[in-house]
Amino acid sequence: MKHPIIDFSNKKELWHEITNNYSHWLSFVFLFVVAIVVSPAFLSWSNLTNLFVQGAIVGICAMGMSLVISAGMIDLSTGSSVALLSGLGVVVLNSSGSLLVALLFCLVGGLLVGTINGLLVTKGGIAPFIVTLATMSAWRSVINQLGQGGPFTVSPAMYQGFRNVAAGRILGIPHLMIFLIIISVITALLMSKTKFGRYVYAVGSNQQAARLSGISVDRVKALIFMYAGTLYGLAAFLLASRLTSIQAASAGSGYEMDAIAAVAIGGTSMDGGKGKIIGTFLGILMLRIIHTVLIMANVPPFLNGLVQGIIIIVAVLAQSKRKNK
Amino acid sequence: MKHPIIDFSNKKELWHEITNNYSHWLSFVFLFVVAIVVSPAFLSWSNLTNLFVQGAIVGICAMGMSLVISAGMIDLSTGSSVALLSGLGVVVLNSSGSLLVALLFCLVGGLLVGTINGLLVTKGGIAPFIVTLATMSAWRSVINQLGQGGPFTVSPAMYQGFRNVAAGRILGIPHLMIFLIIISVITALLMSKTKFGRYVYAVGSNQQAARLSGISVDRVKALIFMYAGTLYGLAAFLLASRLTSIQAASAGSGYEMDAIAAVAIGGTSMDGGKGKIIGTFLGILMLRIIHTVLIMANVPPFLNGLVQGIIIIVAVLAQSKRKNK
Amino acid sequence: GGTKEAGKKLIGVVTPSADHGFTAESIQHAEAHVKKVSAQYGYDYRFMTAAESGEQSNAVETILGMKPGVIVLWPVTGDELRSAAQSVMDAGVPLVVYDRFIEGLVPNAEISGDNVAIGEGVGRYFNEYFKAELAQGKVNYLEFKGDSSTVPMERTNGFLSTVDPKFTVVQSFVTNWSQQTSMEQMENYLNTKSVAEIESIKAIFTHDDEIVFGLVEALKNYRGPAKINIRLITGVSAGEGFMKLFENSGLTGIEFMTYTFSPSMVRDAVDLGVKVLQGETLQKEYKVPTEMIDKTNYKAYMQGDLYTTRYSL
Amino acid sequence: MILDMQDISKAFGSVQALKGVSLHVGQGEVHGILGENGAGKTTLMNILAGTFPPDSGHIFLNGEEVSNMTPMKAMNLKIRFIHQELNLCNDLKVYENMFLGEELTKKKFIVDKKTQIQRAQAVLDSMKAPIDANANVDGLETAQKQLVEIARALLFQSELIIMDEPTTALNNQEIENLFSIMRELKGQGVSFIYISHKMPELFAICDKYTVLRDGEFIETGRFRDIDVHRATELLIGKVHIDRNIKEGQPSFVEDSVVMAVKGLRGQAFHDVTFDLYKNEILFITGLQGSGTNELAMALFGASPLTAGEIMLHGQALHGRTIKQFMRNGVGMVPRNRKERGILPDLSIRDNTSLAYFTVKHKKLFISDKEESERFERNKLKMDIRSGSQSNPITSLSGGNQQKVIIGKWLEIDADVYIMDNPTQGIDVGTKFAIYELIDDMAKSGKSIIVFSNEYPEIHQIADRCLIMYKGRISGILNRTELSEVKVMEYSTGSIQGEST
Ligand SMILES: Nc1ncnc2c1ncn2[C@@H]1O[C@H](COP(=O)(O)OP(=O)(O)OP(=O)(O)O)[C@@H](O)[C@H]1O
Ligand SMILES: Nc1ncnc2c1ncn2[C@@H]1O[C@H](COP(=O)(O)OP(=O)(O)OP(=O)(O)O)[C@@H](O)[C@H]1O
Ligand SMILES: [Mg+2]
Ligand SMILES: [Mg+2]
Repeated sequence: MKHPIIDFSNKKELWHEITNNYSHWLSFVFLFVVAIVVSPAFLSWSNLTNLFVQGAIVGICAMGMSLVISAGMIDLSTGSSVALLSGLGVVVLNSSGSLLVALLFCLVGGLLVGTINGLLVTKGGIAPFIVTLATMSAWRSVINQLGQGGPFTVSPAMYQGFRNVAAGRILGIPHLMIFLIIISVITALLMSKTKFGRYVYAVGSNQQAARLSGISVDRVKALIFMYAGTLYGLAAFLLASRLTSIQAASAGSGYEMDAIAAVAIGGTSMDGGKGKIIGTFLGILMLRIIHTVLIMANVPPFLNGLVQGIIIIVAVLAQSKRKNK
Repeated sequence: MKHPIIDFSNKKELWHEITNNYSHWLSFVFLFVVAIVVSPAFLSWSNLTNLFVQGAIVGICAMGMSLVISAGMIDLSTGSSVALLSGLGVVVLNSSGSLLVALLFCLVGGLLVGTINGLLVTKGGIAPFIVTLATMSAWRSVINQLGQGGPFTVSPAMYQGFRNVAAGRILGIPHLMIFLIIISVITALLMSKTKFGRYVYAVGSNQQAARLSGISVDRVKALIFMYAGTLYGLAAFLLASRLTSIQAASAGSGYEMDAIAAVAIGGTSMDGGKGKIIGTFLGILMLRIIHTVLIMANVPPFLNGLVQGIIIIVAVLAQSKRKNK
Repeated sequence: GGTKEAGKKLIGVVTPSADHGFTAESIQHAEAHVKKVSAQYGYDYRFMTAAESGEQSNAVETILGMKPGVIVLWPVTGDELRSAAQSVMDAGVPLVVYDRFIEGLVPNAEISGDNVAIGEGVGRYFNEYFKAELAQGKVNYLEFKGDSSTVPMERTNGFLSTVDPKFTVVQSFVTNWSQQTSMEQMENYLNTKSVAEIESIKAIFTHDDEIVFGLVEALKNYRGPAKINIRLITGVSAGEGFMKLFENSGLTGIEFMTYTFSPSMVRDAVDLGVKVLQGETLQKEYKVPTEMIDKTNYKAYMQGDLYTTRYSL
Repeated sequence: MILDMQDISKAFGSVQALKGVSLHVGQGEVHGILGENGAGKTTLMNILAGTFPPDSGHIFLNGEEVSNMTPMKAMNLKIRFIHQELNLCNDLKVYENMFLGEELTKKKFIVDKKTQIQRAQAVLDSMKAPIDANANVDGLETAQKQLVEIARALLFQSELIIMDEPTTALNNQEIENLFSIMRELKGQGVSFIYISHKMPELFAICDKYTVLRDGEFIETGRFRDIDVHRATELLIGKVHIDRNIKEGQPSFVEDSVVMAVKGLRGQAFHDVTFDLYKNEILFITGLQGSGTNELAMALFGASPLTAGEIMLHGQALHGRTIKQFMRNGVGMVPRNRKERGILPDLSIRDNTSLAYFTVKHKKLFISDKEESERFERNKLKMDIRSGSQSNPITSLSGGNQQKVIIGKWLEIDADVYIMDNPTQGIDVGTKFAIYELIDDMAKSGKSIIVFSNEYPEIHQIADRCLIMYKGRISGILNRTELSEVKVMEYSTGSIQGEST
């Protein structure tokens, strides 16, 4: 099972403590150093902020994914949900002419999308993997059908103002970076300071015991998907602003895998019950660092996947020595 | 003396028993009937055998996936492993000129690929999701690099003979159908009749209990990935024969999701510990029936994903009422 | 009903599934067209998309089981469909192959846009455009590929066959046809390469309009120390969005060029299928001509048939 | 088998669980290990059975030193270990669990299912355990699971059987059945190590004892040389005064009905009707299959009802969720700690706070300070032996985990407590403290329903005892009428009908 008898016995205790609780920091520092070695240009302000900017949209999704995984579930519908919401978001934006209406639409739409996942998992009693595999396929299909192959393009009237949401800066700090940080902080507080956070871990740890503690396991699961969905809505809004044109067939594709990878290399166990939001945050940055290194080092394009796979394994390996006996 | 715990006195009990243990049959029959209603031509011998032929390659992968999932793990590297092995398999075939050498190469290569997953999961202590996410990315990259964009094409000298492996028939029964049935029977026997099968379920059900019973959990996990890998090797060989040319970028892509979906709609719990091989077998056929229905009913192409998602949910929903409380 | 209706001839169409703009738009055209002609001539039709060759072979076989009068096949990748295509031919069913050809197989007809010609055209355009610089020495450019299938290969090979050897590719990216990917790749490039290296880039060769959109966004977002010396970015497709770049790209000093490669071409492939059903014999090969579009001729192009058909749906 | 463990030490981080402990067990001997919660009993056994290695020390079997013990090796050496916590694969069948890791095979690979079922059933029958060897384990109740764990150890010829609190969920009859099998095996030369916090059991079955305190070896000797009183003093390390809590006390039970249960019916029980009064401690007891297990869950809204009503302060609760039960003032300490009680990934502190969060916590944020104080309060009250409160709860000994769980429920300050086997795994000294605690709770206006099969416990604090037989109430005894014999008679169905 997932709770082997852990033996904290030997003298390396402190080291163990570090590798257990701060191992994602180790991986992060390791990658950071690699990046600097590959190219000192990595350290420029513009590049560092760029890591956040590029990580923001998937990162916001990954915050939702953190909750999902901490509760021992999974969500494969991330990318398709984002595509659906941002495509429709553009339509709403163009027709309403209001950024606020479009934002609200995306958030409420995301809530709805999350609710559907949540209901199928709880009321339907279907495994999250299957539910979200199905909704992944369904939402992509819906937005393709609505777009009929063409892109959803922000109208010229809205273009400048809308583009500025994602591309703009305040005091030199990119908006997207601010969005990512705010959502991360909110999620971190939610998970570490509220009882809802405890419920999430409790459900991921032992559902039966959670239920007998008065926790409505179904409600917690549904709320998790709703939170995640709402974040996907925000991500969709930002994606639309960043690209200003949403191609139904490909927008957001693969986001779920990036989000899951970020959560996992951030040190959250895929079995649920544990998980650190700061880890996910670092995880997102690590993924971005990997991408940047690939480009800086001019890795042959076809080999990117191999190098990326190896780096992920190494990063996680650094964290996982503890587990086995 | 026996003390039956389950008492069939109640009529509902029997129904419960059926929906618990044979629910995948219910879903199967349901889909089968839908298909016949959509088109009576569905019942032709050629169409029925076609279901097996089309399901064979993913089906063989799904047999491996059944073990992986029954042990509470997951394998995302299926499609990429198949691509890697079949691309290289074609190279070996062309240069050796021998079907047997190519087959052996694929099988041994598959064993190796599985071993790598297995070692990373056991010795590395990394979650299967992450390991196989990484190897998924890595193998695709490797075969892309080797192919440099071009396909791996069976040489004209080998073409006819090799194509016949997948396309041929014995006494009117397609080879692929025979392969699928043989592998399914072997896997079913392995899981229901041997010690190893017990261990797979035990590891999926309660790892700690398995370990305390003297089972080497690591060895079981590694063997599972090795078995799965070998089956991917066989699938790769058959895919190469079926397509006679392997495009590195896309070959086998999405097989893991199809295999997982087959396992899941076949009634195997994603949590591990349970699982029926016959269920997976039916699951594969159900996926094929869904595809056939989509074509026969002329569902608009962009809506295929939606319809498929809905059918999967309905099929699994039929099986899952029991779960709550 | 699933079987073809009694007495009606059946036309089967199998295409890749929608994974980026071009395939998605094409599917729309293909379906709309096959629906229209079927109604017009009293045919029945079956249409199926698939993401990968195994699945596509399955679709071909399933339709073959319905005894169609013709199959129009747009392979995910050419050679992988050889075996399935051969089954079609062996069954005596006429076969029209669109866009991606199957080596060693001679179907009743092949029809495609001319990818090699596009590449060659872009190469010649580069030579002309940078005549002055070439006289001085080498010219650096970046390449953003579609993916690793045959279409991008043909475009790149065509390009390399005509472009002056003094053009030097500094770095090459695989975008998977994704606007977002190309945008992020370009952003990373701009943020991590030396000023000298960035300033040395004069042109960008891409395989698709969508890729260009990503690059434009990335360039707009760039606020680093390097001066952008890029003067030409090329795409393929010549869709609506690219026309807007001619109007106002938001970037100064950069010009754009693209080649027509219309998703509506697939209609021609369907029409060939119809001709088969009407008993006409087909040529072995059809090439849909492609046309260079730049700021000099785009307005005329937008009034033309090709463009209006493309956006007729 | 003759076992010699010499100078065994083991530390978990900063906690020194064992400090140079030695243990000698002779052939055909039943050796009891006594010690408070956290004394190191389980740790010593885990080392013996190879669950993890010692930091230092030696193990000799029949005079030969064994190093690098693993669970597999221990099994091959004919050592069996019945773990303190249930370790069954709930997805497998009973016989599959029993043979796990040691399947009987035909032709080397094929599992011989038929023989396995037969042999498993034979062992279960010899224990008089009403369990079908072919049943699914997840359908079994806690006591049955514990019997399966025991049966598993009896399946193969073994030479040393380690039993770490094997009887926490069992009733007297089942324990007696177990003892008779143990005596028989002992006659055949099998040695036993027996760990329990139930004194009568130790005196009934064990020949020798070894006492551990705070990880240290204290004393070894023969049970026939000591009495219960002495044994208790040895293990708690101080003077112990036996007394009955209720004796000489006036009854505090008031006339007002707090909870009224009428015609309750579930899968395993029928027509259960009783009233629970203010300040009352009501015990409910019954044999395996009498329905008490499910009734306990039903009284907390955790198991579905097919008929009947539960009224609390005149308000209907049946059909409500667990949380609503809690909101209305019902708390429950469940049995089967590992599966229903603890949240293994959560810290000791969070485990303590969880029930409080669901019903009492109203603020937006959780305060670390409050949580910390909450745990410290309970630690003191219940004598919890723990390292840092941010360690996972699985770092505690079984008994200490149980104390955390009791504390977790005390925190919600309910009017009615349902306690299902609340003292499972708790040591003698603390047990008494918990009886006092329950008594104090009753005095201060709470009503408590305790599900228990231990007569000494009933005798200590029961105001009334309700006995179940085959899913129905077969008798109700007031404190004055209580006797072990009567309880037994009602629970075996040899007398029917309610006195009062
Ligand atoms: N896995 C572990 N990690 C850290 N500390 C542990 C672990 N297991 C046990 N301990 C500590 O070792 C000490 C001895 O525990 P052990 O389980 O042996 O006690 P015990 O005598 O069996 O008690 P009980 O009667 O409550 O079962 C305790 O202080 C406990 O907290
Ligand atoms: N939800 C259920 N569905 C079907 N049968 C059940 C259910 N719960 C219990 N049973 C069966 O009913 C019988 C009595 O169950 P119960 O657990 O209530 O007995 P018990 O007297 O509480 O046992 P214990 O002595 O362990 O307390 C058992 O045979 C059990 O298997
Ligand atoms: Mg213990
Ligand atoms: Mg009971």
